[in-house]
Amino acid sequence: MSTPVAMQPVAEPATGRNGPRPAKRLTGFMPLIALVALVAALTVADPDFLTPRSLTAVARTAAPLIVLAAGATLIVLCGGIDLSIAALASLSTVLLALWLPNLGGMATPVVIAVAAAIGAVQGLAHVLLRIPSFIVTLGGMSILSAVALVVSGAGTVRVVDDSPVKWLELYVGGYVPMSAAMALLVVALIAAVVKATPLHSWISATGYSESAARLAGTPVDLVKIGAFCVSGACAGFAAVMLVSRQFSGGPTMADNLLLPAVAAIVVGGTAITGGHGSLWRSLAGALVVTLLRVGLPIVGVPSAYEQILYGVIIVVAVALTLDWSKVSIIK
Amino acid sequence: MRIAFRPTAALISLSLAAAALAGCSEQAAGDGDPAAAGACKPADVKLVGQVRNESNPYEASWLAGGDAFAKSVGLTQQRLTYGGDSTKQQEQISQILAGDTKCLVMNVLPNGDSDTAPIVKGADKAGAFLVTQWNKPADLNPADYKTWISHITYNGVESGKQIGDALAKSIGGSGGIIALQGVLDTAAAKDRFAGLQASLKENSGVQLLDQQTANFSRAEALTVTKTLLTKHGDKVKGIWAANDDMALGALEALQQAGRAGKVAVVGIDAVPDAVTAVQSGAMTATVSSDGTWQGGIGLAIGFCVATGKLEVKDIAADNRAFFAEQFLITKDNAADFAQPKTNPSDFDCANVFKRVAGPLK
Amino acid sequence: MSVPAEREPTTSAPVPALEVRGLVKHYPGVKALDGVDLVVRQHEVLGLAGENGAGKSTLLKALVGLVTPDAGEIYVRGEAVKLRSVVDAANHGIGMVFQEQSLVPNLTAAENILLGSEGAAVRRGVYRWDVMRRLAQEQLDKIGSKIDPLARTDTLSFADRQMVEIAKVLRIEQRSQHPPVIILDEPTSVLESKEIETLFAQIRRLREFASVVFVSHRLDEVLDVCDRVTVLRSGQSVGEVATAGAVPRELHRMMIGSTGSDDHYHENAAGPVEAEQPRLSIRGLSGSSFRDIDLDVAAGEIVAIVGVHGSGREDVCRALFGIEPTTAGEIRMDGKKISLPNTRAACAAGIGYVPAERKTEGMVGPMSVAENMTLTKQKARCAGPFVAPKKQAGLVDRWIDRLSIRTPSRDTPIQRLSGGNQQKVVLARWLIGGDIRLLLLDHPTRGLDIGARSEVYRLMRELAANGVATVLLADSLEEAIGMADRILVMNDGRVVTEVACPNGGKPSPLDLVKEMV
Amino acid sequence: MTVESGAAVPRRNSRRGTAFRDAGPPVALVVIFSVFAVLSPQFRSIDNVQNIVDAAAVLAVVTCGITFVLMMGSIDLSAAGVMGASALTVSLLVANNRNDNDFGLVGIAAAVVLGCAFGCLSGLALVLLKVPSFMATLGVSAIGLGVATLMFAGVQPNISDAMLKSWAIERFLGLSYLTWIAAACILLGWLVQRYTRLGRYAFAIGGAEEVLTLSGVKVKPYKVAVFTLAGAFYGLGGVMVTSQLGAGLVQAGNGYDFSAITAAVVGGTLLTGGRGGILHSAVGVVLVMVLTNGLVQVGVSPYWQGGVEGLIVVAAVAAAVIPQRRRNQVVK
Repeated sequence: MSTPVAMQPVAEPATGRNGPRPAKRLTGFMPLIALVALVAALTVADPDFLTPRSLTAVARTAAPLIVLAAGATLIVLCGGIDLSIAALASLSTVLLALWLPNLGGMATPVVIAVAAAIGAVQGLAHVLLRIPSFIVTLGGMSILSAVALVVSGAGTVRVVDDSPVKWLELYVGGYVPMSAAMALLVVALIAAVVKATPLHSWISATGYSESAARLAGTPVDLVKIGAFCVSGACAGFAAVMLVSRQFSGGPTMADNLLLPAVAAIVVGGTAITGGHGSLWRSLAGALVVTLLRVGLPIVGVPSAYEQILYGVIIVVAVALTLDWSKVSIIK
Repeated sequence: MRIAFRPTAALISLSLAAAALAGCSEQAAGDGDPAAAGACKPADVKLVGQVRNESNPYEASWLAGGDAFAKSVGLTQQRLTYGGDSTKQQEQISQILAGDTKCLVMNVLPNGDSDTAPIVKGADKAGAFLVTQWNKPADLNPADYKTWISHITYNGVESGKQIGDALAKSIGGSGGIIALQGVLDTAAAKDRFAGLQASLKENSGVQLLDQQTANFSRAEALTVTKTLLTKHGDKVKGIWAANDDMALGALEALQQAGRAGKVAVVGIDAVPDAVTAVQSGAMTATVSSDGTWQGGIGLAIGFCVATGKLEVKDIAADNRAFFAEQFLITKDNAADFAQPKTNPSDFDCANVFKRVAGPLK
Repeated sequence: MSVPAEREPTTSAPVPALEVRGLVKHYPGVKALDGVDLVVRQHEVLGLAGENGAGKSTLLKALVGLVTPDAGEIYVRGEAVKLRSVVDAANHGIGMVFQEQSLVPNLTAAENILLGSEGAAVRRGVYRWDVMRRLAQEQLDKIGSKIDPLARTDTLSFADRQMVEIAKVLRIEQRSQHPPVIILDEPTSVLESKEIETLFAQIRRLREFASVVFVSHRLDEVLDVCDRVTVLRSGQSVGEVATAGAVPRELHRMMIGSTGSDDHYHENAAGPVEAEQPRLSIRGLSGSSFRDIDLDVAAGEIVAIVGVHGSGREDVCRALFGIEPTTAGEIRMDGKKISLPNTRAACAAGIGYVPAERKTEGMVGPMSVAENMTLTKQKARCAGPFVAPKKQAGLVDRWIDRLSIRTPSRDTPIQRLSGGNQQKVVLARWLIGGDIRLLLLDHPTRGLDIGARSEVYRLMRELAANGVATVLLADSLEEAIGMADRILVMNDGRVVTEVACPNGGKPSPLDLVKEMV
Repeated sequence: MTVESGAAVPRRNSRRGTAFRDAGPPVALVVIFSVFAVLSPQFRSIDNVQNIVDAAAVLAVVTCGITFVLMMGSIDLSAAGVMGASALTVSLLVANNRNDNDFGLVGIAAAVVLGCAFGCLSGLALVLLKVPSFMATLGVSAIGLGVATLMFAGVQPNISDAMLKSWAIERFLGLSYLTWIAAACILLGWLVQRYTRLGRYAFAIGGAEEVLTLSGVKVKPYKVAVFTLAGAFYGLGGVMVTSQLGAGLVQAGNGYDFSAITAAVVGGTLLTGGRGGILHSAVGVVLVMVLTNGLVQVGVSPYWQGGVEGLIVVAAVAAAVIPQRRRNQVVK
């Protein structure tokens, strides 16, 4: 049954009070501001940090995380969560490494397609069986890890001839790492497609109020399955980037990217309850998270303090970037 | 979504155009030439030690060893930890390599076999001096690279076999044992288990009742051991663990099951607690691997090459990838290993290869 | 408006239980309250009437401390007070039953009644269930309710929950030595007529030991239960009427400022189109809560279904939109058999649905008017697979204009609009495609004021005239009788009778009620 | 079909659904237990049942804590960090090989208090900084791990405190002291949930937070209190792990965050809040432990174990959800 809602805090005209335009704009740019502030802080700590080479390395490093977060952002916007992206990316690295010798250049699209299909299956399970996405993807995470272990024989699969994926390691115009450019392209492409088509309102409606969306005839189920499918494809593409970087595939290779990816989404200011947010925000969030993961130890913060700082900064960053006027109740 | 559609489209076309027009290059602009060996003043050398985390005794002693060496040459070691996260390790390495790499010396513990190749290729491209330890795929050889000076590891097959034999001996040559495997996706885990299998072949009286992974973790070993103990009951005479942490977890499980002292336990790594346990007889055997030495020696080799006291081309092929000396520690010799004995002279450029037990097979 | 310098005694009668003087509240761009005066005497039931947007809800919120007025004074029993929170208001003996129920569904009735003022039922943070049960029972006894205090709230019927609400509000007696002031905000909007009678009996009992402010959009109810009525318009009090002898028309005139026709019982402008086959035809439709439903609706016809809670009429309606599964029967649109596995199929068949729960099911609050309006019909706003922003804007503006939806712009979040305007956006959603054939209206006027209602009624008429078939689950029997060409009465999951409802031959509500129970 | 007077149809559904939901996990537990019992004779031995219950102790305590948070509709990922910090704290305060401390019970209490402090920190970040609990607790977890690493300082603290060690070893009625502690925690948790304002309000916050506000209840202190309570349970969990392992490990809480959420959810607590409870979670914990243990006992390959577990968890939830499916149900 529907919970009787006494009053939606957001429904009050009173929210207009804290909504003068400049402040609104500011919240919109908060993720970017947080990013710049972090770069500035790291530069103060270690002036060497602010060199083109160093920043280029950050961009290259962040690429897989950006792609992972971009896909999962769609699911979060729909009000769900995807905990299986990292495990799926790990499995995809194994598959890619196994198939590269036979399929060559075709291996990349095939792996992305397979990952998309696996994502879609999870979406189907979520939609048809009515299991919360948290549970479906938690289960999916274990299952995909197991499959990756079995397929790879619990070992690393080396890529001897990495020429089909080597293009990702090139530099565009000598400065921009191809992987970063591709990550940007993926974000831009998905964002543009979503923005230009009815998908934008469908996704937001699903995230804000699934039942209202359904009763308006929005294809809620298809949108969700689609989101899972894209998320899977993104995991597959992130896996391609990882393989091109690691020259191998491993059953646990990307597992540790799960929480950073979710953190990237939330730090970007996308509401974890769904509806409000965007892929661009996740892009900024992924860069912030990468800077924290890589930047802190590089500028010489000891490991124990690094973790403490990471925890503190990430909480503060979310506090700054979340647009509270769009989210009624913080759980 | 705040960013309008038009700028998005513009951005896409721009990046596409950039890709098409500017062409692509193999390297980021500004990548330096590989440093010429021996060009560095000792004070200019930058020492980096990278391990998984500071929260286990073995790796903590590694970093401490690195610090001690750095201090001995008047430098400091940059301590990096990546929390057992392969991607984070790569990210740190590429960030380090994006800085000044001219006199960079890295002593790295790759998270898994798969992580070694990108580290090596990155360091090679940037001209940083690199020593790796433990994990490396068999077909990747330092001899093929200019600045990857050496790869150091312990002979996992041999240690697995040694403790397997010791275990067989202590249970009187016959009876059931259970095996606790490490993280399945690592060479160390696989080699050590292969060693156990070799040992089982020779000791036909010993029967492997069950094998499960406990991921090198003390806590997981505790639960798995408890379950296996109830599954196999009194048939379990011995427990073979792929590292000491798991062996210590198994010891706790035995104590909780009221079977402490009745089941023999062996492990690998010689962490202080395990050595104490061997000394007191709670554990049967372990195999030494010396974290303090490993932390120092990698930097020492790199430092010697960077400062020109050692030429890469002069290093014997056998020393480019080698097994380090290791010892089976039993109750008899445990007292000798109670304190790690790292001699500063081990790190003299003339002595850095003193502990080579043999080339990597 | 300036605060009166000095409070003069109004009458020689006892001090009013509650008095409001010159209350002002600004929101950006809106003056919600523009100097409202209000007097609630002791032991009286005061009606508060006004169109949506007249400032009723802001006034009520100010009275319970949810809104801080910019200027003006509130006097409780002659004493000026500042109300900063609900607790503050409760301490002064003012409590409110909110329009949408404010009960925690997963707690027991007793806990809900005592929520926030557990008193002796909680000692040092520890519950004493027996005391709690006793205290709650006392409250329920006061209003003569037979609910088990330890029943979970979400297992109670709506009317019972309303009783729990009133019992809860009465708890404020514990905080104040004086008779409390109880505010009932639209308490009848979702009740069936029998339940309303019970509620009115309660209100009359309440008067014995409390003052009541009763807010309803149903003027006949206001006149029925209240002693006096205060009318608000554009944030000001425009009049006060003693109910004895007053007629709805008079109140209505005060509310909208001129003589409006209060009756929504428009004559049907065009009779149903006599086509060869009905627009909608269902035969033997069965589902979990209804059986063997036969129903024909011709193009241009409005068919109302009436029935009490649990009669299954909502589910029939939802089944026609593909939300409720059916187990047997067939549905034909214009003679063609269709199946409705989901809402998409229903939309594709030209069926539209306006749900009863507007806030949670009808609209997506944080999204803009334009997005809410165009959520369904893509062809109308797209060029190929892409949204054509100009096309969409033009389309939306046209419909905002056509339905005279009052909104600052098409990009305003719909939750900022008043209820009537929200409902019009929801209706517009189905109209913009121009291909609507059957409209299912589930309580389309719930919570709307008279002005907004009559606009909805006019719209329904207009659509019918254009050949749209309509199934109406009306808010009241009067509404059903007034609007429908035919009325189906449902009871216990079956259609028990069908009553023709032509102009000039309208049945009386009593005839229908007989069949419903 | 009889119509219950005055009840609207969806409500009837949910009433039927409640019964199904409450019955689902215990039924699943019985089924899974029976299947393993048939497949493996060792599994059904008394020893093994003891072993399962013993192994469930720590997870049960952690799940107790997380259940209160889930009941509010929040989520808590801080267990790993808080347990690590508390494990190090207790191992450095009771008799150990690193220093001369020997505070015994006081040391244990200090570790639990530290857990409270971390929980409080999560709660404050939630209500003051308005950071969603997912991120707030993730951050606190990182802080906890950092603090633990600081205290670890390179040398493993081994405990020699006889009492703490005996918790894992000594038995009463065939079960270890730790198991009895866990049972006491479940009882305590149940009492808190049933008989205290804190517990009932946590439940109510998950049901309809805004109603509490309208009723004049200040919700924020209760939210902080719930996180603090959860922190206390994690702190105790860290102590218990230390007792089991005989040493303070930074990784003491590894994996407990997701396992506890899984256990709670499998037991029937909804992530959206307002449903479930301690007893549900207790069933969930046993179910998860039966599964883990059973898979080893019947000899499923270690590679597949995680996968089978994941599959069964999804299946268990699906089975519990199917009876109450509705077409317009919102599933997040």
